[in-house]
Amino acid sequence: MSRRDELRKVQAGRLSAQRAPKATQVKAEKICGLCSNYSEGAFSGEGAGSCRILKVKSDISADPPKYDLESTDGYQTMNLMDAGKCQYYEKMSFVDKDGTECSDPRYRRSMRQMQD
Amino acid sequence: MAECRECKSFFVSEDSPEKGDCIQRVVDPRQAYYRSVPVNADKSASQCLNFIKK
Amino acid sequence: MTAEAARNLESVEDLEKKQQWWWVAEKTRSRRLDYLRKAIWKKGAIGGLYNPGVKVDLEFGLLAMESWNAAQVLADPKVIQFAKHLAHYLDNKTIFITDHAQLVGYVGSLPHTVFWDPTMGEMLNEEIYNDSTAIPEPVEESIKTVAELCDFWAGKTMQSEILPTFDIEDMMKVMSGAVGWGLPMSRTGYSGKDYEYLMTGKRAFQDILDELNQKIEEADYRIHNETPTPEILDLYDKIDCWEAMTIMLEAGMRHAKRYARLARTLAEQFEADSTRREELLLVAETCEQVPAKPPRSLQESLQYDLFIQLFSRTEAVEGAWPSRPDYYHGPYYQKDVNEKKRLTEQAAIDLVGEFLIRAAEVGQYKPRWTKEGLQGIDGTWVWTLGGVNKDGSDACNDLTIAFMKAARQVRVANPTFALRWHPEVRDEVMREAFECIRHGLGYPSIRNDPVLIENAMFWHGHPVEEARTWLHQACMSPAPTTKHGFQPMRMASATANCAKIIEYVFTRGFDKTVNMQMGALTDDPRKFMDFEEVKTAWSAQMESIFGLLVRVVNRGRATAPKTCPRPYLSAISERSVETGMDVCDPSLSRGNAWITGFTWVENADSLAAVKKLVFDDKKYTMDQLCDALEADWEGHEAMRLDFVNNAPKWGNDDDYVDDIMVWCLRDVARFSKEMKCPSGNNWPLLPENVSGNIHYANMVGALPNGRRLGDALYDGGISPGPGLDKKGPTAVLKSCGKINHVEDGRAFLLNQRLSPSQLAGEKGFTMWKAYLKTWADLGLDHVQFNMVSDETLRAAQSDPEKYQEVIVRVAGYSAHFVDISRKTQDNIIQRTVQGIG
Amino acid sequence: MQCMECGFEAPISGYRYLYNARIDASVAMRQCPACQAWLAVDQLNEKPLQAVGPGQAPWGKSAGIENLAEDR
Repeated sequence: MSRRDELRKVQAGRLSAQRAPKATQVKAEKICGLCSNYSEGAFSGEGAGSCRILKVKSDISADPPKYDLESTDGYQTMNLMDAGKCQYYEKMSFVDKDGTECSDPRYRRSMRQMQD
Repeated sequence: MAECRECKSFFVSEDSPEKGDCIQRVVDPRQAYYRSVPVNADKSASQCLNFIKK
Repeated sequence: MTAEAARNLESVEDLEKKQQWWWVAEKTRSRRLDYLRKAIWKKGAIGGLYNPGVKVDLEFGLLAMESWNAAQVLADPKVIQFAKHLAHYLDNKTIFITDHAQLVGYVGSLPHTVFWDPTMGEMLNEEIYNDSTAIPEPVEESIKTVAELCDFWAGKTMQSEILPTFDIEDMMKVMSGAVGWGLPMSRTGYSGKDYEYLMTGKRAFQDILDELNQKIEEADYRIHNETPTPEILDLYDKIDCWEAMTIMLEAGMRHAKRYARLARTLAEQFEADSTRREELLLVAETCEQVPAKPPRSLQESLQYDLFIQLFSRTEAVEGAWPSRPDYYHGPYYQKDVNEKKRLTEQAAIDLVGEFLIRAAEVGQYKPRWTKEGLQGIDGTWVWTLGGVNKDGSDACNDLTIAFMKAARQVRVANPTFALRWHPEVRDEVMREAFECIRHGLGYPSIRNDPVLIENAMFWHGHPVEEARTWLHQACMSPAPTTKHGFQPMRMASATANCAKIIEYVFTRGFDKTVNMQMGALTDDPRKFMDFEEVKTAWSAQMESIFGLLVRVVNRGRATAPKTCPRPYLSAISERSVETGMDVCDPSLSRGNAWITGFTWVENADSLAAVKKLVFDDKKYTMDQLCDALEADWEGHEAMRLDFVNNAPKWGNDDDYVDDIMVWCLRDVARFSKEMKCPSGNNWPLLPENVSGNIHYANMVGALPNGRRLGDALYDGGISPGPGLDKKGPTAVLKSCGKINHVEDGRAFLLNQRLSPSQLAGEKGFTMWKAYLKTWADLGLDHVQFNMVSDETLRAAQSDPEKYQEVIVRVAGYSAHFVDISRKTQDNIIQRTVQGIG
Repeated sequence: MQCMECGFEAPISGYRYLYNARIDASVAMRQCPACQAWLAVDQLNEKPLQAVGPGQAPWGKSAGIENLAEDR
């Protein structure tokens, strides 16, 4: 995969992230937003982020999931992505839902769907 | 069926008798104001909670 | 007895002694102004959330969906279709008139709403869907509407339109949010205005409309009567552009007439009070006059300005409000108050105060990163006061003073002022400025007019008369108000998170927050043998980050006229009315771009620490430093303290680090002249922060200056690190004075905290003036002051209800202390309080 | 390290790092993951100093003498 192809995948991941969570409305038990390896995006509000472990060619929604640990750029995912099949999922012990402090991508999950 | 033109809050437009403004008094937790929304005179007012017959 | 009742018993003098200026203001302003001030729904966010009760406005989205569906049967050119959407909104939106108001108009539908334009971008739309507090009641139903709007506009927004026009690698880096802000499109950012065209009383909307219609007629004649040649080809687009402009101006005039009609109806059918009836009739008369015809009075002039701004904010999400209100409204004040005596001074101040309030209540839904970066305010409405006329003479007038008096009465955090200081400014004006600062407003900031005029000529080649018209395009950057000199859209994407430059030296360009290779793949820092190699890597990362941001903004500017035209802004700009080209077309502009440099000073302090402790003293190796930074200093606390306390820090008049700062700036200045904007002009750096230092705190990793991931970055511009400027105020000024404020960059923000008790009374004013003299002698271009004590700020933290009205200077703007996050509050308290005199 | 509010025990890294009290001191704010209290922590000795409530500022005064940095 060329660098441009990789980036296209990243972009697709980001843009599709804007559609999926709202459309399904069913929150899986294990989601990326509750994983300690997940970092919310710098813009954060739209609910996208990236994984510290998995790299760009990964696909945790595939069956079986594809894991890339070698590429440079991180795997782009989203707060509400179903991570049930991901072998690297690690439940966070502390999730910060306070929206009045400033973004801390490692802990912050201030979106409405994460409030319950 | 009630129409906006029959309501006390409806003020007909000088350009067209079929159009007008719905003017309502609103008091929110910080301020009081009058708000105005353009409406067609024949708009159904049957669902409107603020309808007051002229 | 309640606290309020107890306060009512206290005299103004007692409250003044206690420096509780907010209660002084409440007691001394008129009842009308007091009502209007308390009526404001504050639209700034605390951290990432809006204040309770503030709700997102769904009306624009619904009306736009309606007009979009209707438009699909027509084959209108894009620019005309867009103008029709906006016109449909202005014709059909909800309008309101607040009790006691004499100035009218709001960007949204109701006072407590923040305007949302879902045609702007999917990212913003999804954010609104995800918002945990701002969805209007009834929430379940509103969420469905928001979802419907998100679905409807998906794939049809500006964002969808522009994204494919960019290089994919660059756009992904920008969209990561790690080094720059937002999307480079001409409907988000800061719109300057051609005030010389619009606000000098020579013309208003109807005059422009007549001219446009004539242009259309002439072009139409040429198309149909000239021999067909390629020469007439561009006339088709021009006619479309002119026609879209006429649609906007006509809609604007109709919109004002709606207010006139409402005010007249209220006066005639609702209002029993005769004084209020007269006021409403005057509102009606005012809105019948402006914006169609030029204003005749101060009220009409302020109302005209308000309409101009609100229409522009309907067309675009504007994060700034470039304005020079005393200069353009001053003649009306002179006529009404001094010559014809139609208004008393107090009545005029009330009107001006209301004008500030109308601006303060404006709110457009901002994405989370903007809310965090501009905590407590909707945008940086930094209004420019004072300065010189085009011939160089003093431009201060009675309205300059009235604005500052009004500001102390209404005490809004936004808009704020910046005063163009020059050697001829009268003491009376400086005294008013000092009083505002002493009353804790944090504004006006003081700008060095001669330095900045020279700077504008140096960097962008503005002729001197044009340069002298300058106002603040946003917090800091000067931009003229002339036909070719004004900047129609400053895209905020060229706002660099500069601390990433030094961070990437140690990560070889990899960004650990967004997990992407962002910067240049520079050499392994563990192998650096001397400081020159560090500097080389720093230069490469600097060029990589700035180059990225400039590339995308250049591309955005070049494509803007086609991808997201601005028919309204074009209609009020001489260059577009004349040429029939979109106002953002780079060929029409002199070009005065700049890169805003957030989190800048960390670079100098970090480089100095590496030079001193690794290469000069050889106390640590690069390997050890890299290990410590990778561990975020965890387990290396003693070493971290060494890097903070035993390396020279900027702001102490120490050449060791000051020379590094100057080297960094000159290296950027070199690159600034190599990069060019689409108009062919330079891209200078402007270090300043707003509250980006807090927003980015969790995105910038450990640095050699001793900060860890999560620590607030320094408060911005060229301000020394909080608590690190230990040698007093003159040392700070001397460090800053080593920078050439004309040639080393576009402007340089300097925050200073002063003691309110030390500067009390006449003696305080004298001391402050002496301080400013040193500042001016050293050639600094900017300084702004916080003059609220630690004691008050801590009391406000523990009892926020009691201190709702305390205002602080954050960076290029002010905010109510209770409207900023705890971390931002602490960062302000950490700043050194300088004793002067 | 033990949280003085709820008794939770973990190494210092188990407490969420918030931000420094001031950059030139070995004091930082951390948050207890169990009770969410904000603690001022001595980073060097890895000991909690105090729970930090609204209006409390563990860093004391800003640079200079008596809260004022004079020219020197």
